[in-house]
Amino acid sequence: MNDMAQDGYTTADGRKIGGVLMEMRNITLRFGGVKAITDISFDIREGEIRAIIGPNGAGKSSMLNVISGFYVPQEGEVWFHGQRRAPMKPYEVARQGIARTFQNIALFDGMSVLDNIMTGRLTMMKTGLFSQALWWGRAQAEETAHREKVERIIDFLEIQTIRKTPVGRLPYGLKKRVELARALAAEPKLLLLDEPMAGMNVEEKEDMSRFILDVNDEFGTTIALIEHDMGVVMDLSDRVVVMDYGKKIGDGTPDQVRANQAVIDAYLGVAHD
Amino acid sequence: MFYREAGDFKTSYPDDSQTFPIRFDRLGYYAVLLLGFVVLPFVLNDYWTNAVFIPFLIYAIAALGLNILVGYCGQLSLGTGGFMAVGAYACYKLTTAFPDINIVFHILGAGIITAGVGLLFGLPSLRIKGFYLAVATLAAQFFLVWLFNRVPWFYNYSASGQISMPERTVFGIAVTGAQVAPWAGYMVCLVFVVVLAWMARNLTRGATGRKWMAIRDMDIAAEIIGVNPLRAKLTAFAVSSFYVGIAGALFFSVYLGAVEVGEAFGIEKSFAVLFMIIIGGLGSIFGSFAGAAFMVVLPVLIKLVLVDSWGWPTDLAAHIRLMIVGALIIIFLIAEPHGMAQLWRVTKDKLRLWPFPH
Amino acid sequence: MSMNAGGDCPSIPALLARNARKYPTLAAYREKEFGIWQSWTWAEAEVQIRAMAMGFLALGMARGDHVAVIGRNRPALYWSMMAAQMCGAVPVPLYQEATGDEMAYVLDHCGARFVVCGDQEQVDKVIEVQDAIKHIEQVVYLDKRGMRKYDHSHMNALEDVVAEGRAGHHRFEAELEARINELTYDSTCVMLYTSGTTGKPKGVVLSNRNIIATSRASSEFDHLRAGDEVLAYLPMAWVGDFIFSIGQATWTGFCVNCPESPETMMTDLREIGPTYFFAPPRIFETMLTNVMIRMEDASRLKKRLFDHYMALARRIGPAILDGKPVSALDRLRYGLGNRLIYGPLKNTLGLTRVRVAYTAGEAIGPEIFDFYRSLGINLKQLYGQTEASVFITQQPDGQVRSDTVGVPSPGVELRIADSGEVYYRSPGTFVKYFNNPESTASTKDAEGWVATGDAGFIEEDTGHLRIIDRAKDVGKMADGRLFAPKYIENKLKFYPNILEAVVFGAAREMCTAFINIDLTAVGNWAERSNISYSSYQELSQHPQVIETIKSHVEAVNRSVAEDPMLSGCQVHRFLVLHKELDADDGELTRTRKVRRNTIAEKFAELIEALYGGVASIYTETEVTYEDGRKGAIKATLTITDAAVVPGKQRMAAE
Amino acid sequence: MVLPDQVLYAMEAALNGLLSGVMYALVALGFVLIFKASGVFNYAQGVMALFAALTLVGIQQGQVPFADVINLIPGVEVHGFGWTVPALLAIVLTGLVMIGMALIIEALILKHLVNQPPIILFMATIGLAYFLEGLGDTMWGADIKTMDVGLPQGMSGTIDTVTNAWFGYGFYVDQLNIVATVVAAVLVALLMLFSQYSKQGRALRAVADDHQAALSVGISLRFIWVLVWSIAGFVALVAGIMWGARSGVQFSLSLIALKALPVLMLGGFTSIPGAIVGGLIIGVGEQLFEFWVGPLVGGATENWFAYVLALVFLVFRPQGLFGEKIIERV
Repeated sequence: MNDMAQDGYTTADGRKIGGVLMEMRNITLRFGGVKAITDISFDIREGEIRAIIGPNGAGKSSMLNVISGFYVPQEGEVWFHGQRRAPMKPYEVARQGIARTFQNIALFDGMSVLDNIMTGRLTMMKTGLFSQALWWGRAQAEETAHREKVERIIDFLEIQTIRKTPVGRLPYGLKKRVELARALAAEPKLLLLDEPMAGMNVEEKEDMSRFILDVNDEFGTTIALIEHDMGVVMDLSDRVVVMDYGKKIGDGTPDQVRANQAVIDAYLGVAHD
Repeated sequence: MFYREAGDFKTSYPDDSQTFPIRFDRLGYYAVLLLGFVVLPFVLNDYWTNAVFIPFLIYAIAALGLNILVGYCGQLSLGTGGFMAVGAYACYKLTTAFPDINIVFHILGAGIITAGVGLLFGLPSLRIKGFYLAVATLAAQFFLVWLFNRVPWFYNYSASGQISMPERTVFGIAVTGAQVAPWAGYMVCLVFVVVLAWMARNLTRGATGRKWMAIRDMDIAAEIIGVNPLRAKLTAFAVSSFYVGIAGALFFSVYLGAVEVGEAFGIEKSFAVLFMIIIGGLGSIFGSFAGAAFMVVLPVLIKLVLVDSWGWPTDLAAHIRLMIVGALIIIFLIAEPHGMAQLWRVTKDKLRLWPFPH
Repeated sequence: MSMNAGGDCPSIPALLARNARKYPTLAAYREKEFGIWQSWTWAEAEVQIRAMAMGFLALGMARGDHVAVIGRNRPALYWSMMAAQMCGAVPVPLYQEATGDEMAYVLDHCGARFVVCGDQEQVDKVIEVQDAIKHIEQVVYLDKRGMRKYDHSHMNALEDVVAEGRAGHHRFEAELEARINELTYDSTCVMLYTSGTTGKPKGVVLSNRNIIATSRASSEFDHLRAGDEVLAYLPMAWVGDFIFSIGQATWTGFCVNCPESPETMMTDLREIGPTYFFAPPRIFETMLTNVMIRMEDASRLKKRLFDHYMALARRIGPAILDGKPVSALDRLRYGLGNRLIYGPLKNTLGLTRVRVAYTAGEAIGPEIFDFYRSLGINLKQLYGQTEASVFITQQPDGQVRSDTVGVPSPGVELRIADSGEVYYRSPGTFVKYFNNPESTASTKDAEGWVATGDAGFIEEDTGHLRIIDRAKDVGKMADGRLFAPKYIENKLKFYPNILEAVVFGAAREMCTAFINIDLTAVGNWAERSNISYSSYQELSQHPQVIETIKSHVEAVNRSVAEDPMLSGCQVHRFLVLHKELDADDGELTRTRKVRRNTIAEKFAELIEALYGGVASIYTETEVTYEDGRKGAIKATLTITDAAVVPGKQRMAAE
Repeated sequence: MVLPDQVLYAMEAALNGLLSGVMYALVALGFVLIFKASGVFNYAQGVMALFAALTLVGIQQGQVPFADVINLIPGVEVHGFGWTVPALLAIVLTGLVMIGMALIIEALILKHLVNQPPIILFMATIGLAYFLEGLGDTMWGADIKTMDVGLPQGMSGTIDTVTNAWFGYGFYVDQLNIVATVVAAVLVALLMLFSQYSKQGRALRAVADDHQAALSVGISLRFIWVLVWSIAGFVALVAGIMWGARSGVQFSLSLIALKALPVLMLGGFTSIPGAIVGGLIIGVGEQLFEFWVGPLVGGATENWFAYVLALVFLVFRPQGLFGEKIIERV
């Protein structure tokens, strides 16, 4: 993307995109002998919506797992906030301000929607075990403060009516939304969405797209999402990385990518997408 | 049917997230407290206090503890008996070492010591999961019991190998020892139960509880949203053991008075407490109480019927009792795998909707 | 009427100030938001509103400006109306679901300089018409969601306005005081547009005297007091909501609760459990229908209990409510029923705490009315209109009946013209129609008598007023017999299966009717008797459905035949409409009153068929979908003959 | 060849440990079978052994079942049928009883607990354990019984002479252990053959590998469950005979189940070879530990050694000896 100044660019709809927030440098990931990702580099900039697309099995999920620190690549460097990220545990990554959703929903079925979303703020809850046990002053004040934040998100994603329902009982589409809420609750610097539209009907997809755009618009959250349904992504994202068989075959604005022959071939190669 | 919730609205988050959000429930709760503190001590006779209420209260504490570990954090443990033993012996050692300090502190101390031991045996939980962990906790069970059996220091080199509780007083009233008034023991247990239950509720509804439940429901997701699995599990082990330890201490000091570790804190204890939380309901404070009540009252009832009223020989009655308990447990698991807490929830919802079916 | 209707408080802002002094810590407004009931005491509310007013001053709000307020019931919007009043401006609440051109007309007609919108949706509507209407200078919105991209050169978020006002209060305090003190009984309090069953809406100008006097009288009539709770969920543009949520609220100092959203209204109602409650008949109807539907799948025991005790309640409930003598045994049984059924029922409906409940707007079905009263809910009827600041007649406790609308409210004089039309005169009588002297003249005569446009009569023995129908709708049939369609329609609508009915027959030899089935009730019935249907249209034409409707029609005919005056109005032929009558298609008013003429024109061919004697007719109708798209539905409608009773015929009395 | 005594004693201990390890393996086998096929962690395995032993003895000695209960009826006084049943027949009859029990368990318990979380099933088996324990005592009385099915007892002369010849020190090895070892070995062999070559055996393995798939190809889960529980019952019977013959038929017999658990942890809940190897390791391990460390800490270390060993082992290899590595995915 050297055609773009280091200090960001301005999108078609006039949003200012900042400097580099996260950078992947020559990432290679192997499972045993199998190469899931081969020497991939790209960057994600402050405030942009960045998509990683590709046919099934292109290694998108692996890439997302690398970003979220769940997999540690054998080769390559992950740079976040201008610092090289040492290999660290997933929960440490989360504390750096990276939140994510999962392709096959990973909510806590035993808890209510509200509690699920509250878990998104666990990293910010500081009161000790003892004062929690007594529920005096600090603990309760903290709980209330975070509840207020969470309620704003519940309102934002329009899930007020299911606030106290156990997530186990929710339909798929709503679960996805609750998961997004949980991720947002963490007020992440970088939000990772793993196939946010997977298995949704058209209407649900429209809703979800709207929410993603609103999130980026209202909170200025940087978003990286992976999706194999090209259509949706192209409307949503500012820049797109295209992967196929673990290699990067394209990177640029939706239009640039659409024009990219390699991409076209890859997608023609998998007609069902 | 009895619920009148119209006009019972919340204007603040603390109100909204309180333990009994519905006025009616709140009143019921206060009523029970009143009953327990003011009425029962005067009406209870010694038999019922010793045979039912004191053990119920103590088991309730143990069940709370185990429920925190199993029901909330999803770590199956079969070592409860062993941890209760730790509580008992810690209490014994403390109170014999520092006779002048109030017994209440010894009991708390016993809890803290047990928490430490629990922490230790919790360490493997990071790598070992499910039944493997359950069996691993048996290591604690057997090792600890063996330890207290074999190392005379623990029982102060007493000839019998038993430990027996000397008399200790609270506000000048004897609560342990030979001539203790049952109601005194009852009151001590009651205070502990109420405070501990209240603390358990606070922990489980707050950040800590959410960490535990997150680990229970999906540990990988939990870690990715920023929960440190080891810390979460270890706190669960520690807190749980703290409760179990206190239960053990009370069991020894207030209830039995004298203990031979093998029979008082054998593996049967572990199972008994496990049953309480399964039958009562995993992940439910109320369930812990319901289960404890069930497992305490049931044998007493059976004995009352078979021996006292039908005059069967005691040993036969004992065998039959085993069968009935076993059968009831199975029946219960089949009828309501989610335990009494679930039954309670369902009934309550029905009552709230009355006369409508849904 | 007393000159100092409001004691020493000549205006709403004055009353607000009084409440802030009198009940500083009492809850004045609540709104369900972010999962809890956000609350403001009178003191807090006053501070907020004053800040808002100063913010308006900062935006250059002038005396006499019209401030349009569009949105669902929210405290901040009520405050914006009061803030406008403080500035000497006139609040003009509009129906939020009004379509673009409806809104355009009103905005244009009142010449609003300021528009306060609830959210983005409303703002968009205003922007749509803004190029056409030049005089809109400032748009203020409440909900910031999605507004960031808009051009804010003439647009502000309400909270910013308030902040501005707070910041600049040194500059504006004095000016604001001055403006508030200028307000008198005769300065305008609010302007409300009547949806008007015919023609363009008219702007009814109501003075402080109108509002305060009526609020005071009606509050005293029902002993409303501080500490009462109301749920504000009816359109803010409707005079009733203004009287309840602003007039009576500020007068008595009771608390106004706003639901989280229209969808959650029922839950919120249940949570709040108001002590003073108003609802149009259709709401009570839906509630009852839901109760019955839910009871359908109750266990046999429960159902038996329910039926048993409801029967008991119907027998003695109203008597107990009216304090009439009831045997001790019955009282005991009723008490038991109250524990087992009535109490829980009221609780689930959220009416447990109701001390006074009113219904009005149209006639309510006797059994619906009695159902609620038998539960021990003090449901009463009132008769009123915008021009009267609502209250014309209302039912005093203890003399409540479903077929009258009560005795004249305190301070109201009644007169029945020879034509049968009802006239009134009262302190609530409106000042004028805005920019419309001729209709003002035609409605309100020199002595201040106002024509209600309704025909009715006063019962000699009780002095209660009974309404027959809209005066202009009460017509003559071909043979000169009295034709009162509304009367029949209401009787028909009393059946849960029938949502709407339109009866024709003016200058005809017989009466015929269009029927709208109630999808909830009928659909549920279909489910139970497992009748499958793919669409409203198919269901509406199902033979069994039509058969049921026929039985209802004939029942009505029989009862109508009882009344010699109206026996001519029996329905000979009817058809069940293939679409629901809809305000978006102009068939109903925004308050869901039937637009008879519109319908008559739109469905002319169907009417012809009714009188033409054919057995069925094919038709195509244009409909407007919720997103505003238009489409057509085709259907073949069955036309059914209903048995009529040869009533004791005689010419209508004149 | 002359070795220092300590070594000799150690070897003797090890040998005995080896032999009792086989016993552990035998019980562990019962667990593994059921766990593999039905995912049930059957805590009742030990009690089943006790129950089997009691029944066997009862039948052999012609006891009247539920005598104590019957005797409650005033005027009734039964003690025994007064006959004795030949061991082999008694064993067969007991076998049938165990199969019958498997049927009842499936019909009354398992059938109603399908798709319940494992912990619930586990609890149910503990309930079952209580029930069987009570039932056994009620049927046959709680008094300690001696089991005599004609197994050779006492010190094995051959070993003694042989070892004496080699090391000049005769190892003490109980013949019973040797027999047990042989029997266990045979049993294992049979089970292997059964699961390899019989139709039911293959079905069983299929279910163990993949429930859904197995069901979809029309294998009846219920049949499988009855099958494994019967086999487990049979294994229990054998274990019961051995342990019963060794140390009398009494409640403590049911505790051998607890012995088997660490074996399972070592070997993995789903691995038959694991159960065997694990059994041997633990058998030898605890004997040697007791031999060397026991005296220093007051003995009876076998109560817990096995567990601690397994625990430590698991911390370093969570999937057990033969389990395959667990890969976590999102």
